[in-house]
Amino acid sequence: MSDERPPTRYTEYHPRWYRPRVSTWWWLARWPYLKFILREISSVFVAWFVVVLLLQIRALSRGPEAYAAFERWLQNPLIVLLNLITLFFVVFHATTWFNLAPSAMAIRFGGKRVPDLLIVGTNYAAWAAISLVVAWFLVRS
Amino acid sequence: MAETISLEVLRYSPERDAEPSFQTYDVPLRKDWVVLDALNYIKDKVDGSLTFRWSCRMGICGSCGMMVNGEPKLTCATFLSNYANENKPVRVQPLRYFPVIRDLVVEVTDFMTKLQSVKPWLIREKEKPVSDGEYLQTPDQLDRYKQFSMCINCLLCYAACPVYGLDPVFIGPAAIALAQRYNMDSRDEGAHERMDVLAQHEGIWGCTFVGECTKVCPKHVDPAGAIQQYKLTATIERFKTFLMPWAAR
Amino acid sequence: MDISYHDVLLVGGGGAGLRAAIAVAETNPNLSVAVVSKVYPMRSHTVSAEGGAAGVIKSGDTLDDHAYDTISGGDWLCDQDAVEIFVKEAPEELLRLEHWGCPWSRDPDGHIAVRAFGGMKKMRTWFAADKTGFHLLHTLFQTTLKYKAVTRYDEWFVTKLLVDEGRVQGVVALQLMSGRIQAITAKSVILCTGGCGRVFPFTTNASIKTGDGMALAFQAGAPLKDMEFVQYHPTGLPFTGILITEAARSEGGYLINKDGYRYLQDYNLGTPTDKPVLRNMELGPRDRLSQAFVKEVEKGRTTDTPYGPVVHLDLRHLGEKIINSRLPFVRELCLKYENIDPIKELIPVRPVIHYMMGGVSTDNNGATPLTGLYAAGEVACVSINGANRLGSNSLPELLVFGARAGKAAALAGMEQKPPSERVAAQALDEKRRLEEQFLGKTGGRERIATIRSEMHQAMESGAGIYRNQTSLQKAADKLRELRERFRDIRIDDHSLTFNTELVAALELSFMLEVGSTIVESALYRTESRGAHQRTDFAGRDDRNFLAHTLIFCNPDGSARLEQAPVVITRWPPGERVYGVKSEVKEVAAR
Amino acid sequence: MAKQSNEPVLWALFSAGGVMAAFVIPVHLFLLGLAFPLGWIPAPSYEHLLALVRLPITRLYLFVLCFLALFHWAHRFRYTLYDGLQIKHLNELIFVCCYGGAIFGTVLAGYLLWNFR
Ligand SMILES: Cc1cc2nc3c(=O)[nH]c(=O)nc-3n(C[C@H](O)[C@H](O)[C@H](O)COP(=O)(O)OP(=O)(O)OC[C@H]3O[C@@H](n4cnc5c(N)ncnc54)[C@H](O)[C@@H]3O)c2cc1C
Ligand code: SF4
Ligand code: F3S
Ligand code: FES
Repeated sequence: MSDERPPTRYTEYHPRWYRPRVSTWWWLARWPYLKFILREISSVFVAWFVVVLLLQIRALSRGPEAYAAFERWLQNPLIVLLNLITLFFVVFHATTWFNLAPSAMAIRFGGKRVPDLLIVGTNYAAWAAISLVVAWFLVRS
Repeated sequence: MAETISLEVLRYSPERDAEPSFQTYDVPLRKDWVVLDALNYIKDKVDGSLTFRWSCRMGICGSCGMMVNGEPKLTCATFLSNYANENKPVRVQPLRYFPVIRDLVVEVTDFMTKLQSVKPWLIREKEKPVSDGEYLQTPDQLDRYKQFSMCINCLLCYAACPVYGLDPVFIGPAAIALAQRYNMDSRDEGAHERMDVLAQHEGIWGCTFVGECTKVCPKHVDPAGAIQQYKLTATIERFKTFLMPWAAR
Repeated sequence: MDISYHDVLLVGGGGAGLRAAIAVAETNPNLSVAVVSKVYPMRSHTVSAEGGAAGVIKSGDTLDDHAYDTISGGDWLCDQDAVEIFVKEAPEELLRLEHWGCPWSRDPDGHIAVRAFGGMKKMRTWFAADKTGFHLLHTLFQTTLKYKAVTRYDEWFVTKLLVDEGRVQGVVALQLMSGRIQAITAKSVILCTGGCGRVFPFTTNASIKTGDGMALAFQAGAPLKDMEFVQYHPTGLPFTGILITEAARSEGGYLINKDGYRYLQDYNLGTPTDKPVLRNMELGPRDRLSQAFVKEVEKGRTTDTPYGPVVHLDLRHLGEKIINSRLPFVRELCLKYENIDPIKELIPVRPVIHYMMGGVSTDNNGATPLTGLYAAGEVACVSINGANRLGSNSLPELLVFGARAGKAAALAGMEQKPPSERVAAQALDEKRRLEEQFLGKTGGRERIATIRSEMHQAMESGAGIYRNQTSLQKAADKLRELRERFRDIRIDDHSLTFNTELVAALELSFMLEVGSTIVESALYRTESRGAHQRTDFAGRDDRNFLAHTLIFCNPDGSARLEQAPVVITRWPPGERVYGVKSEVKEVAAR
Repeated sequence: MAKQSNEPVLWALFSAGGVMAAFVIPVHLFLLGLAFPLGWIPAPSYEHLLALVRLPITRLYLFVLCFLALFHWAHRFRYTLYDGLQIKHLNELIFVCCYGGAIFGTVLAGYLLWNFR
């Protein structure tokens, strides 16, 4: 079949339809939608984390005083609060990401689809392990 | 259980109304009644002009999809008694995001055109004559696409997908899942042809993995999964043609 | 008035219609094919078939075996030449469907898997899990999407066949979305409108199965054949008509009346045992079980529900484990569509109408005696089903004869001249009739639903599982009265947009017509054969009734009945081992 | 052949960033943003950190983390703006701001880490 085939022909005549408009606030209408938008918003906090990280690196490269100032800045209650929220969002990101993994990637083994729970479980286990490794490097002083 | 239950049904007649409005009906509440039975009761006994689609009443023809209390549902598989204790009328509306023709009937030719655009049929480079028997396919191979072949085209997933609502050019969950149903079929050789349609912004890239399509699907098709998996395939293909331009078609 | 022109026009987008459309397109790609359907094609009733489709493919099975099973199952009322064509072409058609992508269930080595089925002595039923009809219909529908020649008229309701100079020239149809009424003309018209289960109150059939095509053909002058043969299934859910498979009984379910008594023991069906025994009690043949139900109603031992009398299927003693592992689909259907949990509750069941053996009389190419008119699928009677259809023969039938009718119409279509002028005038008349009788009609006192339910009543009590002269005559009179009252129906809905009330009214008029032909044919056949059981004429009477019943519509609207010979080739009529053997196989299937 | 869109590349970066962000950012953030400043866990000394970051492998890791996380943000945020605010008509502007931002951040990270003494 060729590509330029016309779509199925329909009669042109039709009555007036009612076309509801989607509200700008559609994502407030249902909890799953709100959850979705929150999940997407988590990316902003991911970006914020990068900002903090870059500030840390800059402070490190500028010497101990600069770094001490950076550490004080981190103790600013507003920043702490912001980071608390950020933590909530990045954890939210991580859990939604792992929970959706089986759907996004149908892994097959020996002809059968690997059960969702196993994939999710593996992800969480890896998350724990990686977190420990990172912490081990950082906490050792 | 109360004797009756109220239904708040959206009414719209293009000839009469500028805007839709709700009409409330009281119907008997029976344990084995689904929302569709209530609508039929109204049509038969109270108001013959109430308009909706239905046919099989066993969840397979896909024609009775509506919004029940804001959720896309097959009305032949949604019991009234589930709503009996909420002390407010059950709200029945036409499927969201589609133009309304009348009352609970929505316009779906848009989907029909999209379905056709993804070439949901088996594409072979060379047909084998029927006299040579079947194309072999093991149960495992069948299993790879079976889930995606269960779609009854009820369009609940479209009514759940905000991306479709915001941007109706989006090909949408069911059509992409059906394309994927053929792509994953061991007998099919048309994946490249379909890629042209699917690997576009209106195709898979428009989807932001809201995931509601999968949650409302009454047949467990998992269109969200189909789309994500296809994104991966399309990406791999893209890198292949980038790294090995000579291997491109 | 608008008129559109096509070469071949299909009324109906179910399995038969779509298969025929492809056949036309493949026979001659230059022809323009129109598929007119009152619902989107993939909503057609073929979608709900579960069990499977019979076709000889495995070694050890032969075409003759399939033919014999079909013929004996049909109580020797099948045309044997048609059956031979059918069994030969069924496997080819099923394979073709495989080549189009149908997800047939497979053996581990990748070959098609088959299962056993009621009335079939060998395993030859192809299946796609428990959703065979669904997969078959969607495969066909999606395949038609690739043919340029096919124009679809989705959600157009055909109200009349246009006949001029003794030839069918097209149809008048109503577009639901816009209310537009127009003529769609064609050189040949193929009716694929499915059955008429909705003439009866309790049926597995979807709401769209209202016998439209049968009535259309009948009114246009084509005869209907063997209309008295209507198939019952003994265990359907009363309200929804959802089918509960035999498997529920073969796993050990009991049928009990309102006293909790396993009543089948009173009807020569053996003695109750705890474990299921083949050919005993609940595993007796379908017709005997249905008949026993009627007797129980007469004795007043059934339970009354808002939907009429029922008996109960008791699975509770099987326990959760067996039910979940062996009968998951039964449980799912009960839970999802009836709000009943068979683990804890009794399932109300009763015999329900399942299938129409009779239909528009056709030859082996789907051609009716009326030039230019063809029919295929459940609407047609070729006939391969005789007095009783075997499970899983209907799906292959609609493929085989859909394809044949499509091909024949495509070849015939090339030779004929375009429709005459008078056709347009006729179409205009029909448009006026619809406007006057329905859309513009005010006043009127009869509710559609009332007439419909009185019709149901009349059909069930007059032409149900058992019939006799008195009951049938009463039904006939009632139907006559209802047709009179139908003229005075009240229409609430005068809108042009998606007027489903108009559709319901038209469907009701078709059903009243078809109902009458069923009753008249049943009156005419004074014997008992297959699904047609007369209490006043028990027993088969081959001397007078080894023949098809044809019913014609006289110009004044009355009916005329005739007999037509049954084609016997190689299998002379024999004793039908009724039910016993078939049930044995069926049990083995699950 | 369809026009070769960039979407697969952007999506691949988004996904890789998503994986990276999911696995490592929570622990980083917990330690850096909460546990250390609030003294729940003794913060590492300046010297320890300096030594750690001086390792080329650490710097590579940090660079990849910033790069992917930023592209993850850019892609997701772009679509959030499309859908959440229905401002698809500003398509080009959003596109430039999001990915431009990510590129800027990545270059900045590269500059800082490359010149780290
Ligand atoms: C629950 C159930 C299970 C079954 N299981 C099996 C099984 O396992 N195996 C088997 O072989 N058979 C089975 N059958 C029987 C089989 O499914 C049907 O006989 C068959 O599907 C009929 O197909 P069809 O194409 O003739 O008609 P349908 O599929 O009913 O299609 C009719 C078409 O005609 C159109 N139409 C009707 N009237 C009009 C009009 N006035 N204007 C325009 N269009 C119109 C409709 O829109 C529809 O498209 C089963 C039946 C039921 C009810
Ligand atoms: S994917 Fe599911 S929800 Fe969407 S149309 Fe198909 S069956 Fe319905
Ligand atoms: S809801 Fe919509 S955005 Fe994608 S995952 Fe489903 S199609
Ligand atoms: S009526 Fe067929 S799916 Fe509900």
